[in-house]
Amino acid sequence: MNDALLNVKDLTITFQTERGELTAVDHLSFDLGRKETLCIVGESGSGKSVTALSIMGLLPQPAGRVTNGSIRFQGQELTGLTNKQMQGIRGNRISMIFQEPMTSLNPVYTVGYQISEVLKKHKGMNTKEAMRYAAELLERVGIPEPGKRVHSFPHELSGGLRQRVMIAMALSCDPDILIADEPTTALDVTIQAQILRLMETLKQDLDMSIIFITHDLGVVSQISDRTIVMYGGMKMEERYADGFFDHVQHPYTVDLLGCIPTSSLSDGKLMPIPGMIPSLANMPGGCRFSNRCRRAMSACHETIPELREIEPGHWIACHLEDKEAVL
Amino acid sequence: MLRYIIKRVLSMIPSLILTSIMVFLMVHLIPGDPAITMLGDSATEESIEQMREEMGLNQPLVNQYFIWMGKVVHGDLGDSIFQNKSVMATIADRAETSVLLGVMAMILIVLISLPIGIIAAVKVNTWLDQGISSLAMFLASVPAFWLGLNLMLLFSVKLGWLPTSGFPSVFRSGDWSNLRYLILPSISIALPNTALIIRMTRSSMLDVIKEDYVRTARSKGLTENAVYIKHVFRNSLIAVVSSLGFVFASLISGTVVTESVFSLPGVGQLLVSSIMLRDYPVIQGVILIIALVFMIINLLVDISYAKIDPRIRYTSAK
Amino acid sequence: MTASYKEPLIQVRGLEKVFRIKGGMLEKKQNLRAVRGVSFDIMPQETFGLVGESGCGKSTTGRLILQLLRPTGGEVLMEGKNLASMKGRALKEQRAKMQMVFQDPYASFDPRQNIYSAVSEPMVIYGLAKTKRERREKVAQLLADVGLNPDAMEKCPHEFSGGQRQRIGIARALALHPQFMVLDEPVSALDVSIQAQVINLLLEMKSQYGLTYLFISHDLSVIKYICDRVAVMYLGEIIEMADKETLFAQPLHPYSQALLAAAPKIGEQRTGEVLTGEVPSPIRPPKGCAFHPRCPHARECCKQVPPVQKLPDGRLIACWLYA
Amino acid sequence: MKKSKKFRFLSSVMMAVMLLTLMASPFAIAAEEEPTVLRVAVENEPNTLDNQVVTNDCASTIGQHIFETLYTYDEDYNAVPLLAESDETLEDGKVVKITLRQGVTFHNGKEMTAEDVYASLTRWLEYGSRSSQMREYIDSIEVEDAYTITLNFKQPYSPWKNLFAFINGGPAIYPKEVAEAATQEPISEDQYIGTGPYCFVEHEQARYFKLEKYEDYAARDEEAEGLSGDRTGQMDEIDFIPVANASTRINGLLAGDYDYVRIATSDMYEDLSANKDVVVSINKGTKMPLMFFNSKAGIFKDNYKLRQAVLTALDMEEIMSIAVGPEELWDLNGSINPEWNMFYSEEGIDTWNQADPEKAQQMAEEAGYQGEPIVILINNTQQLHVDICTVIAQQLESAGFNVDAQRLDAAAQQAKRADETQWDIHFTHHIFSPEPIIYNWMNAGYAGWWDTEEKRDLVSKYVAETDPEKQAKIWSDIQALTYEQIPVIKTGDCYEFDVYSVRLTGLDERVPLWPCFWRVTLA
Amino acid sequence: MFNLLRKRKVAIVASVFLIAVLICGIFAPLISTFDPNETHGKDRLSTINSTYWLGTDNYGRDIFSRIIYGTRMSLVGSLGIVVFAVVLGVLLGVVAGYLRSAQMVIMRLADVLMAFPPLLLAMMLMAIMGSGVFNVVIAIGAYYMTRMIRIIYSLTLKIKEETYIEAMHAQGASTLRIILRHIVPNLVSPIIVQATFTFSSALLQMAALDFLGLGIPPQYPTWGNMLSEGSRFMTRAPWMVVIPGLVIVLTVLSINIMGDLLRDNIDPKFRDIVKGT
Repeated sequence: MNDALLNVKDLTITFQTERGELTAVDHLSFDLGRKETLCIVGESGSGKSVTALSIMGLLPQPAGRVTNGSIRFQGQELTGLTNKQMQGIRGNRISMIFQEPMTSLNPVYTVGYQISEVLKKHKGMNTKEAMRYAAELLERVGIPEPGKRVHSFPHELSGGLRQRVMIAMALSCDPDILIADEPTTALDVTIQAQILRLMETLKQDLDMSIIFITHDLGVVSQISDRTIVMYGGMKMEERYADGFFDHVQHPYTVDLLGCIPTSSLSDGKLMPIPGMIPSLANMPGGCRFSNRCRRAMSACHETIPELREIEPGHWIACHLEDKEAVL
Repeated sequence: MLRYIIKRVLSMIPSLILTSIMVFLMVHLIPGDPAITMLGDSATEESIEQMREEMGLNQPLVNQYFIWMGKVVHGDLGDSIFQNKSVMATIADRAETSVLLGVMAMILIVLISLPIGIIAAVKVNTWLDQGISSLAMFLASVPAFWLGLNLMLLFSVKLGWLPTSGFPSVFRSGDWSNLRYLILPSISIALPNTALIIRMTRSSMLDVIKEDYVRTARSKGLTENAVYIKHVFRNSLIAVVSSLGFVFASLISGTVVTESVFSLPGVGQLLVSSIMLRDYPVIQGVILIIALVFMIINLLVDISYAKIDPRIRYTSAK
Repeated sequence: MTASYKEPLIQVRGLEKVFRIKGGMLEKKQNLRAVRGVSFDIMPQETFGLVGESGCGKSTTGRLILQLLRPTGGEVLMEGKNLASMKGRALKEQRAKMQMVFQDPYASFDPRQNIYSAVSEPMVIYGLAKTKRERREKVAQLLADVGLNPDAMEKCPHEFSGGQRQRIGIARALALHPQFMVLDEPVSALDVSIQAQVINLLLEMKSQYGLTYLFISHDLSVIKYICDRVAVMYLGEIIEMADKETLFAQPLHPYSQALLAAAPKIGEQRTGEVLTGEVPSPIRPPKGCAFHPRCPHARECCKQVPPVQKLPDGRLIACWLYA
Repeated sequence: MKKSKKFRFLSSVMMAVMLLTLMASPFAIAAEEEPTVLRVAVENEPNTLDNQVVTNDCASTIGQHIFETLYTYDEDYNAVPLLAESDETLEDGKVVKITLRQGVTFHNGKEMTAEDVYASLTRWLEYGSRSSQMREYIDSIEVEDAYTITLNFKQPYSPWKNLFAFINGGPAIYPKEVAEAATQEPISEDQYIGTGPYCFVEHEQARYFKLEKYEDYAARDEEAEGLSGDRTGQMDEIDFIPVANASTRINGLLAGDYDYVRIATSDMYEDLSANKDVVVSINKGTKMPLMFFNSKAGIFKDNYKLRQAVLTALDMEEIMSIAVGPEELWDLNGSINPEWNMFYSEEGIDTWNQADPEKAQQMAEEAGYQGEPIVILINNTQQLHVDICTVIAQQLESAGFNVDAQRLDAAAQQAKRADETQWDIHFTHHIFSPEPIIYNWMNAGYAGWWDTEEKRDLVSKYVAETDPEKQAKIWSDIQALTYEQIPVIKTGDCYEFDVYSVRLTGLDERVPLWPCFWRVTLA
Repeated sequence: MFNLLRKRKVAIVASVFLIAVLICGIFAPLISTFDPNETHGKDRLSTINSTYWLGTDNYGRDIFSRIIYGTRMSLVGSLGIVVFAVVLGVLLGVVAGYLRSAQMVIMRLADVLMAFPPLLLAMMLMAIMGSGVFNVVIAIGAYYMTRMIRIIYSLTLKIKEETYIEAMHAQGASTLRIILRHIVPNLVSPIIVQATFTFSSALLQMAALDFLGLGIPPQYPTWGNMLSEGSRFMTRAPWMVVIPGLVIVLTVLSINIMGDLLRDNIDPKFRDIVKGT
């Protein structure tokens, strides 16, 4: 997809710590097309959030650095830009919402003011115009009595309403890409359903694509057009959404599905994945999942498996050849 | 808001009563009394005894306390033994100096320490940050009299820009240029106290920088300046304001050394001289006023919290 | 495991808890009624599930049973004895029989203590093991039970991952060989692959030591996997209570239905309509059925308090639809 | 990262404030007909100028410009008439008739008459600081006529003239209505009505005492010299400004804020004498640091040998050189009065300044001293006392004495001093007094309570003697007795010094006890 | 601890300096060249020379020995103040934090004491009991005790809400046991940080009191006494005030640097409370 909105090639991100340089993301590549929802799924420490932050150029300074690879957005290379130039893009062309609605809004300013900040910066509106447009945005994300709510403070709103404010803020400049880093993880199930429904409708109405980061496979099946599974900072598997859960090949994805209880009465005993989530400091050699993989072979411990396209639109990084061996 | 203020003011009363008892006891425990200091070195024992009788110092302490408190309750702090005017008047004469000195020092403290504190936080763990912190700590440990005398030597004696000492009243003479008398004293008070505020600003900003909403602010594409001032500094204001309140309160009574070096007619100097003279009503009056001012400043600081941080004004039902 | 006909281990009758919270600087004190009359029984060796969204009072209920919070109304009977009226020594004796595992693995341990003293402290408090050697053996045994290497005793909490700490929490809870354990969202803070390990461990411990669980969670699939009977709570009240099979096969209360519908299922793309609105404030709960403002089937009568009925299939429900 | 907007804005405000105040200062426009003002920085702020009942030096410095006494002192400190015209002694000293000058007016315009003098003397005798001795000898005072007054003594009392000339704690003359109303408490500021060359205008606490020239001052016609003669004021106004810190006073003089500075610290002497913009003027009156021994209780009671042991141990040269410093500011002088004074005597001063710790230790043992702690009370507001006592403590320790030096503030020291069980030695100083009989240790009621048979009859002989030569002889016997019974030990004579701007003229070469500014003009 | 030091080089210098000061304090008699109180009249106010390494003061006493001995009294004084403030502060702070009933009284007392400037307290105590180390410790200690009470009070409130405290309740631990074994040990690191800052400002307050003649009696050489004596000879013998002033500044600077280092590494939860004021 050469007309891709965003293509990331061999992205490697490292962190400077007392225990030396740790690699959080290792040669990650993916593309993002127009009006597409790409889901990046993985457990904690898999590097999914770090990837999102690197796209926005918000890696924690001075520790985090993109050591190689490129992030091209509409043909423009982002990794080389200065902070000043990135500020022109953040909130304007690419915007982001975060996991903790409780702490993501500044407690001392009204929600209206915090939205108007983006409008004043990128759209050059004056305060009155910005506040009026902010109220419209609040209405568009489904907040009741937007005229009144625009003047209320974050602590006066529930978690769900605050996440809607974050979405309104992110959409204020009609961005091309919305990065959502586990936006519903901290919310109750019913509120999560409302927010997911809202994001789907917004994606239809606006010409916008979404990078949705989550650890919940249920959410993936709800909204994803294409899904990437990450583990230990590397891409394990990537596939389009249609029939995703019946056709996954990679042992990690399969085992992951095996240890998640579902709410249907029929599923059998849980099959947990042995061992612990690898920390960045002591990552196993070769395939990152080799030390916990039921079907690990000697090759898995030595070399990092190449990414192979086993069927159009479906890649996996695993040494296992034929399909049967996997199931 | 009014209900809260009334509640706080009512809660001040027990504290003030406790302070008055402590002060009264301590003052009367000090050896020597106004009769001695009034009649001086060569006075004979009987004349001193006679004077004590006249001053009513021989009555039991408890009676003296209730006589004094009786008047205080009606707002009359009694009369100074040595200056034949009321304690309130003596304090009023001196309050002008201390308040003006305090305000000028605070202005300097705020102008110097807030920007430097912000820079130290923004450039944390760089040589600039450590330089600023060490300089701040250095200023905090310079003895006040040494700073005062050296400033006086340089600016008054050698350069002759500013007067060395004394402070003619500004309100009475209406001549605002008299403030020049307070420039050197306020600098020598301000510098040691800037250290406290610089450190406070730096550490509270460092805490706020790690908050999620700062990352949100950056993700909105705001410039680093806007993020630091509008979002980070604005949120660390509470800690800064509380320490500013604390410093201002300590200024009112804590500037004795500087007042003695620049011979300023301040409250601190009045306190020291009335202790030397054992002018009981003045000592008790000054300490009560200092305690009252201290509590009022604390109240003002707390009220300002509501303005600074809406969460404190009222919590939502959630 | 259907309920055996023995005496219920825990009986909760009309449990209430009201917190007097101070509003902001300006508001006067207000009453937050976190638990508004909750009643249920827990049979021996049963895993009773309490499910509901945040703010529904499920954690508070768990703490009220253990008397970590003193109830302002109703009573809690354990083996027939009312815990609410117990004091001092008697309460302490009773505490040995009921323990708790907490949600946040990082906060449930004193950062200053190593694992040995953390797990052995209950023994010291109740004087179970006299000598140090005896205590070390018991701790080693407990750590092995929960699948940890015994020489982890010397380490401090910060040297362990979330999953390992939750295992240590379970070991600590088992130290006094309790009969009953309250598990307050024990796996919510863990990653999926680790979650499964801990769930299986809990099930093993239950069978090995014949424990009775009160399992509190907001995650319906975990509740479905681990519990025998389930109660759904909304704004401090139980609105529906039934065996796992009957409830998950066919939830009747509109809120239970909405809850089940809202949870995203792996492999399915739900398109049904979504429950609107927010959970109301517990300070001024809506009159009658607390759910009526958001309930699609709400009727005029819903403004009165719905009766609690026992349906033929053994289910309890508080809803006018079935009155 | 460019400077944050907020910082730029704040620093520019700060600069503006500083510039604004700087601009305003140096350009106060001098009006043509500006009254001449003399600014005198004094060392502390007296709480009253009622010289009759207080002995504060500063109260006398300021007070002598407002109030006058019947007599005053010439350059050699002989009593000369001031308000008095003449006096004659009758019935061999038991009756003294004083005639007053006529046409002398108080600041309120009322002419001074014998009535005023009578009321002032009566009030002074009753409550005066230094009148206790004279009160025993005086029988009555009568007003002969409008301008003559008679003193009747029970026995001849010669020191009356010196006492009438010593304003510090002495009989300043107040108007009748003020003196009669006055009790032991000092008179209030609105009653400061005297006959002096300047009248009291205003006292602003901790800021200044303002005095204004008294236009129709009745001056004497003799040539002005020291405190005596014509005291007509030259400057229109004198401001006495209390500045507690010595360095601040000196800095103020150097920076032109003050014209005259009282009492600079000894260590500044060399630098200031080298400075050509200022004149250093040493005080003619000596200042005697004194150790008072407790004669009522404790180890020194009736134990003259032990006191002599203490005297033997002290090395006065080291004490004075350390505590004072520059030679010009102190003399090694065992005699109570300085050399140039008629009461100078060599009696008993051979035992002074022996500086012999071994002998002292041996004498102390003979006197029965077994190392009990000797409590010395020190007033820590007087830096000279602290310095001297530090060296004395060190010297006595090396002579085997066990010293407990207690530093207290003035009031606490004086209170503790009143209780004889609390101390053995208390330290203070005495300024030179032309009339030696009023020195504190001569007064039995003063702490130390020296009251022996020999002393009483020598004193009565002294006061009865009218002939100066004979009186001086009796005084040297008293000095001999002082060195025998040692009520006090003097560590030497030291001199304070004042500093003033070269633009001042009309000041004496040496400061006469309390500086007088009526002859001063500012160039 | 060492990797903390490596991180900030200036901290290494500070700790070396503090160790040197400590050694001088302990082995004062060995290091100092003269008896600190021994006056040499003739060598009065001499500048730095071979016999008197740092010159002499107005009494002719050797400044170098007085600085060394001064270390002892200054450190003892400051330590006394810190111990007084910490012990009472922690005791009252924890009690106020844990028992609702006691909270009102103790915090009210803290407010009242807070209004008493240490200078005034020292003046009164000295006048009542005469000058001595003991009343200096109480005068300044009382002031810092109130600060410590406030900090411990808010820390206790914060720790009380921790989950592991609730776990202790669940295990039937008594209130006393919880306080002694779980609350106080967790207060140790914030106390250490606050103690370092109290130590440095106590040193300064003592110097200020000595300057006003209200501090430790002059027989015991302290940096404060030397500073106040030096103040009278600033023009004539500047080294008399510069040397003790410098020693005080460097010591306070090093202590604060160590304090900052410790505070930046304590548990982040407490950092916003222990601001090191």
